[in-house]
Amino acid sequence: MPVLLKSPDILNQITRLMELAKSAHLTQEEHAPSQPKFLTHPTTKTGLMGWLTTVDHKKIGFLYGFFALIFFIIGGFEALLIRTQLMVPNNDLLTAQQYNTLFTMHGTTMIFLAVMPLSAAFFNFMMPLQIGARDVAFPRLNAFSVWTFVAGAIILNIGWLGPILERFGIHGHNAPDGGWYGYAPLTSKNFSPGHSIDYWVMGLQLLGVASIAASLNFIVTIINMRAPGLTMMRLPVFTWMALFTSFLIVLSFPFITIALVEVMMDRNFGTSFFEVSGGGMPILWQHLFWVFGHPEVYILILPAMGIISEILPTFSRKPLFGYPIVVFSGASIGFLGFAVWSHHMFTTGMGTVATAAFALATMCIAVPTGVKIFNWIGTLWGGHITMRTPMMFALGFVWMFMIGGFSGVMHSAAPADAQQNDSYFVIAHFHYVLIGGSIFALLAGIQFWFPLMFGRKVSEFWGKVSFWVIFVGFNTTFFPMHFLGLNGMPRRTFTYDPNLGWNTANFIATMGSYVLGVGIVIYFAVLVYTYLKGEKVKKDYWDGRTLEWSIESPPPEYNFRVIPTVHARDAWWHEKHHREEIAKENEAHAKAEEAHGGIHMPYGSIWPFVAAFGTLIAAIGITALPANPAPGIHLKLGVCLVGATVAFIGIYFWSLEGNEGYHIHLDKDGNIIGEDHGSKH
Amino acid sequence: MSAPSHAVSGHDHGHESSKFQIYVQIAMLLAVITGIEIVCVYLPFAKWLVVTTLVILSTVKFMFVIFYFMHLRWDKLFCTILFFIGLILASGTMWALLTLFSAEASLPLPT
Amino acid sequence: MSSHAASTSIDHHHDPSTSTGIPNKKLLMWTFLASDCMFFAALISTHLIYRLHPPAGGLDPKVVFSPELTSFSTFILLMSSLMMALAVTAIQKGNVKSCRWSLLTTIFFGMIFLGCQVYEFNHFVHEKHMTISNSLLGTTFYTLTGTHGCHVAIGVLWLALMYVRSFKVASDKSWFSQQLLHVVTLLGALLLSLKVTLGLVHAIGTEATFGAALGHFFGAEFVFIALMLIAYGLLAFYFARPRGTVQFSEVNAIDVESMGLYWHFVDIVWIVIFTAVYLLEYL
Amino acid sequence: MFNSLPPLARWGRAFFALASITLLSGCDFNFWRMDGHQSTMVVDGSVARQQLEVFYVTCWVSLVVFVIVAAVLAYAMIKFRARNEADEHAEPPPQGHGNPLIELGLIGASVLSLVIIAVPTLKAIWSTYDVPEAEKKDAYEVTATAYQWWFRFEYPSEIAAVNASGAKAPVIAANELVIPAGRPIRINLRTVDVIHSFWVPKLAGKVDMIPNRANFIFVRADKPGYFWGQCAEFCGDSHAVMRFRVVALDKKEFAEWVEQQGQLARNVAATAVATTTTPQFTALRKFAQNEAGITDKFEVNPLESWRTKQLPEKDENTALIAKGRQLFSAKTCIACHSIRGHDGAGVSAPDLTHVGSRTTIAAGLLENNSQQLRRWIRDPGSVKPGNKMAKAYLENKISLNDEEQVALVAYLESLK
Ligand code: HEA
Ligand code: HEA
Ligand code: HEC
Ligand code: CUA
Ligand SMILES: [Cu+2]
Repeated sequence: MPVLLKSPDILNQITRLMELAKSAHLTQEEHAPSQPKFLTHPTTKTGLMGWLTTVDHKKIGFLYGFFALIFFIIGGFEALLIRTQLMVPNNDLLTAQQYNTLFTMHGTTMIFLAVMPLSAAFFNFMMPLQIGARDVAFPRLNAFSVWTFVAGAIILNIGWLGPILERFGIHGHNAPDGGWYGYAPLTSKNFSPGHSIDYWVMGLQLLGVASIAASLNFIVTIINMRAPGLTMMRLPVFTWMALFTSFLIVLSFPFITIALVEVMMDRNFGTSFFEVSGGGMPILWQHLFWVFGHPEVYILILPAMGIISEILPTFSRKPLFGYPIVVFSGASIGFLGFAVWSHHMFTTGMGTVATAAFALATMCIAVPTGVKIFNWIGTLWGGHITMRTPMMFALGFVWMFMIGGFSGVMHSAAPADAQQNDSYFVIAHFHYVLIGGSIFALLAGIQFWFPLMFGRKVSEFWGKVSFWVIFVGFNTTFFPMHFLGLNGMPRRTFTYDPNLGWNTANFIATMGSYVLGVGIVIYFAVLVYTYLKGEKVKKDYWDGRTLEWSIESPPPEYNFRVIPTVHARDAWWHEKHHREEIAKENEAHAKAEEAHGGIHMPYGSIWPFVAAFGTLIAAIGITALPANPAPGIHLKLGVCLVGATVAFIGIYFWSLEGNEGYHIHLDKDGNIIGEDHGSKH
Repeated sequence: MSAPSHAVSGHDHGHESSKFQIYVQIAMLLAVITGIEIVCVYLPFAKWLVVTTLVILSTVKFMFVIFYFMHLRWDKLFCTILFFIGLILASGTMWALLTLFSAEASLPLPT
Repeated sequence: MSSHAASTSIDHHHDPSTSTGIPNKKLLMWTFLASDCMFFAALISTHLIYRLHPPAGGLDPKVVFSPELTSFSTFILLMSSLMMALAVTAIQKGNVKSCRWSLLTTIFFGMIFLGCQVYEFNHFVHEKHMTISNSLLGTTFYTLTGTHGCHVAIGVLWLALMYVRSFKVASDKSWFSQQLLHVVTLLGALLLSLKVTLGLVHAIGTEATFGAALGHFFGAEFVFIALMLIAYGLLAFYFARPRGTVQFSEVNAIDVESMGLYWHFVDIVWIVIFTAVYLLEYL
Repeated sequence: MFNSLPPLARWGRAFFALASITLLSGCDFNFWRMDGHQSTMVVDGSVARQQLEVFYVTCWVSLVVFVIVAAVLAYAMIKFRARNEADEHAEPPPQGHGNPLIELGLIGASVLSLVIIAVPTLKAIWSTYDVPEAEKKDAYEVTATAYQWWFRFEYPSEIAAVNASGAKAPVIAANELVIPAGRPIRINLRTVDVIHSFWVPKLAGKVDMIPNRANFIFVRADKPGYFWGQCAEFCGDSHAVMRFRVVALDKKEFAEWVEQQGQLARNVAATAVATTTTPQFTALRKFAQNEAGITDKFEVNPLESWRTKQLPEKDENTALIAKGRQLFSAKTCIACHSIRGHDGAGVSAPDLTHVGSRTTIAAGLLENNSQQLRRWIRDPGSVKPGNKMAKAYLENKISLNDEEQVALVAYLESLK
């Protein structure tokens, strides 16, 4: 404050100073202890600091989306290398080691660094808007999740630096190469002596922490932060699926966390969880992994189904057919998903009874999934279907997912699966559900919500072109793989002989993947162009049905000028058809809110970032540093300790910071006319 | 498990002060059950009987802690449901795993 | 949330600012505990599976375990749960003093439990020759009980921070450094106590007579005892001295309650472990 | 059924037509015929046949359901499509919310279709699991043990002498499993390191070989034949090239084979001391990385190729063979390999007592001829990355010059 005195315009300054002193005095009394400098709330909203300290769910959603898309491209690039190697028999483009690394990283990247965070991006961005909330329940926890996710992604990929380290005489560093489900005992020190598996273990561990933290947040948000009148049975289906997905994450990730801890202990502390010499049973890993792994695949598809359940009604201009049943089937898919894990282990010799039980349980899942398909068709039935790009992708999803689902049912017949397991038939199955399913839906979602997120619209023509190229490329790539699998081609093979009848199909698949790649490039090129130069649009571009469309695009930081009151299932659609009453209601609420001191906004915070950064340091200590030679172990432990301390400091300061925020005041059109940082809460 | 506390509003913590008694009683009960459990183990009864008794007794302890110490009894039913989703899934998975590993096909190689 | 001030009454089972009336923090904690169930399900399954199919020539847990110690620490943990429950009721009534005492007792019991565990592990490793790597029993046992022990340790840390937090005085400019020192002193006192107690137990175990044990103990642990006493002195007379109205009241009940939920959960996990890991072995 | 291509796969064909001319020289068209050596659709074993039948059930049910659902979907997409601007901006359709009866009906129909799949599935789970009770007596037992990256086959019921002093043990072979045709075979599946999987698609689906687990598989070959197998669980660097063969023989031929395998390694008397003769050999041609090790000639009638392999080569260079035998000890091959009756008692590598009688080496990867044998022993690492033998070469500093390679090859080929 004394600085102000040096200012030339003395008179002006003195009055301001007095005002400031007054208000400072006031706040002093209200919640007195002055924060130490590092505990003052950051207020920057722009630039690097703005991003690092943000707690705004939309910005965090954007961060998730940004990283996810980058990793999608990376994972796709890895896939293209895989396909190129397999284009012709006995190809020598890649060595066995490189190839194994590529498919491991491709699978892990796509699942954990592309599809999951992309879903999380939509949960973050859209879910609070759909439930009429101004933020998630724990904004800083949300920031912690995204940064821990980034830390995990770094750890997972850091092994790519191996060849560079090699130049400096540092050996044993490599990107993970044990397959995305890393079966023990191949992951033991014995069979994978380098650091690659450590990167995989710790990377997944951090991603698990991030996912669980984020999901806890989503669960609380959906259950507790709904706008008045928004009962559970009025929730948009996407939000329902976000809820189920979060539950699946919270309940399934612990199993892989423990399994990974056990691998880590086997590798570093001489335990014998999966060490045969000490009596361990490697099969246990498979159970622990798939108890997580199967729910995981539903974690990948449920958000996609949620997106589809938003798009189809919007473009049919009709509510979702059989809403309660769709919701209920989502729940049963999630629940049944915990009872079928051993269908990935039909060939492990479980015995007849166990095999039969899991085969039947697996078949049961086709019923609730079928219900969804039927209800989507029911939604189209009698509608006014407008074929816009998002709708194209959504319909593409229904078709492709169905095919993938049917090959899933073929797997569930255990005796047939004995032939299909670990062959390209499985590869075909899961790419149909993962690309034809998850990715198509996510691409549809991006197209659908782009006008809302950025206030610009994607060119219909180029959108449709990208759809068709992707659609054709995708089918050309993966349809032949069914034949390859049935014709006996095993997966995870870097080379094959020309005499087995696989040449043609592989060649077609590779060509298809190039077309697919071109399609993806077109898709993203169009998005980037639209982001920069696209035509601006007003709010509610698609004539939407749910609350996110009731606000400006791009959404203001406070989301809703007035927290909406919900009267029916498709709240915004309802509002559009009952404009007057609702406008009146909203004005009343706006007044009430202003009387209470304006809109409460949470302050940003750097501490979640610091905490996540600490976990990164610790993880680097655990994974990258050698235990030998002699002083190694101390350095390793030291770095871990430093990381843990940094993480602890982050969390401690975050808790000291308190959860106060500031208030903003709006005029009638939603422009910010004032902010006050004085008051608590 | 519905919330009787709603009726009792404001500073009238009538039922709250009696909680002290409840808590102490339950703690004693838990200690006693633990004692019984320890004794049980040494009783010369059939194995299945002792195991069943132990499982039941621990479950009773478990339930007392979550419903009283953790207030589920006084909280919204939803909290109970929420926790039981995890609890049931966890016990179910554990049961399934133990059963799977007891199947003949899953026995480890004889050494 | 919690935009309503403390002046009006607080209903601790209902938070009007949320859709369900359950406070956000409580919901978060319950969801986390549901998740934690799965963590322990994985660990306990691993342990039991290997107990059902032990490798030939493995250690016999009957020889290794000692039921007395475990029963004792089980009892201690149950009592700590009681104190925790009392702490929550106290703060819900706005009784900060009583809450502090209950918290301290909970911390105390928690430390005893940890002490027992450290002693137990030490004993198993050195006397019973069961290490984490020399047998499958050791592998699964230490991992399971160790993970539980980590939960307890985190709980103790959290309790300690909460205890210190309850001294935050409104008008104090140096609250941050005060608080930091307070935390460090408290944790120091706890660790020193642990060290000293284990030293005493060790002395009693090695020396023939009680007198000799005491002599040995004071000789070996003199510095630590002194430091410990200083720390306790500081805690009792310096940090806990009255300094004005504290910023800790009924409003914070939800924080204490969430912490309590965590602590009780750690207790019920132990109930399961006690039966499944220890007792069943004695059949 | 696979002749009626979905339209998209036809697109694939178009692509193929465009580029195949330049890129694919030796391409064949059994992509649609699905009758490759590892086909699961054209099978020769009873277990594989049952599995195939289950597959057809699932396939047909799926296809029928798919066609129905897809037809309705397509109809809805076309019928209710907004055709023009006016359509798009027309009053929204009635906001109906669902129809419980339809829903229940569809759920019922789905359950019914699943039952159609479930019944044969359950039946086959039991019938493919193990040798049927009635045939247990007749069943033949073999033990297959997987190593990174090869297979060892042991015949517990065939006991034979393992050395000159007459000690007895079960017959052991590697990488080529010879079984009697027509009989049920129960193969015990073991592994010494990581998880592998035993898969001979034409005979049966796979069963994994898991450490500390006593798995087994039941197979039966309909008639004598030669089958391609492949490790089907990712097991490290060279998983892709961990292959093997199964040869099914009729009763008499099988007995002969067992008889021959029971013999100690064949002795070829040296007519002269090797050092004085200059060996005649063709130069080793250069092999590209990953180059196929199987020739077309071999393909024509593999079972016949196998039979020829059982007989000694025509003009054996006895001097060379003797030198090879020396080298086999001198170059420490014996540390890992054993040749019953000759030197060597190593157990960590394939038994080479009758290596000359196998059609392939290096776990089904290379045809067993002098070129490929030389390619292998010269630099095993270039054929199978990470392979233990290559590691031994590095550690024991083994290097073989041309002459030594040829001698060793001659020796190995003589081991019938
Ligand atoms: C998005 C992810 C996703 C989804 C949704 C699914 C859905 C299903 N999956 Fe899939 N699956 C994977 C991802 C997914 N899967 C992955 C990644 C793997 C491989 C992992 C690895 O090994 O690396 C895998 C592997 C896999 C296996 C193991 C194969 C093996 O390795 O041997 C099995 C076996 O049963 C299986 C079954 C199923 C079934 C029955 C469904 C069902 O949910 C499908 C249900 C849908 C339908 C059936 C279509 C619509 C329904 C109707 C129109 C109603 C009428 C239908 C009938 C009556 C049949 N999957
Ligand atoms: C959501 C998950 C997901 C997605 C989206 C994909 C997408 C793709 N995947 Fe797959 N895949 C898996 C999950 C996924 N995959 C998993 C889990 C495995 C198993 C791994 C394991 O066995 O451990 C697997 C395995 C796998 C294999 C088997 C490898 C093997 O077993 O040996 C193959 C082979 O064809 C393959 C191909 C592809 C292709 C061509 C795509 C394409 O759809 C990719 C499309 C995207 C692009 C093409 C990106 C576009 C970017 C660019 C064009 C920029 C490129 C720049 C240049 C060209 C310079 N994948
Ligand atoms: C580790 C010790 C080791 C040493 C030393 C060794 N080998 Fe091998 N050898 C192996 C292993 C392991 C294989 C199986 C490789 C595979 O197929 O994956 C093998 C395979 C072979 C095969 C193919 C066998 C078959 O049936 O597939 C031949 C032939 C062979 N070795 C010859 C030799 C000769 C000649 C030498 C000495 C110059 C030698 N080996 C030294 C380990 C060794
Ligand atoms: Cu062995 Cu793959
Ligand atoms: Cu699955």
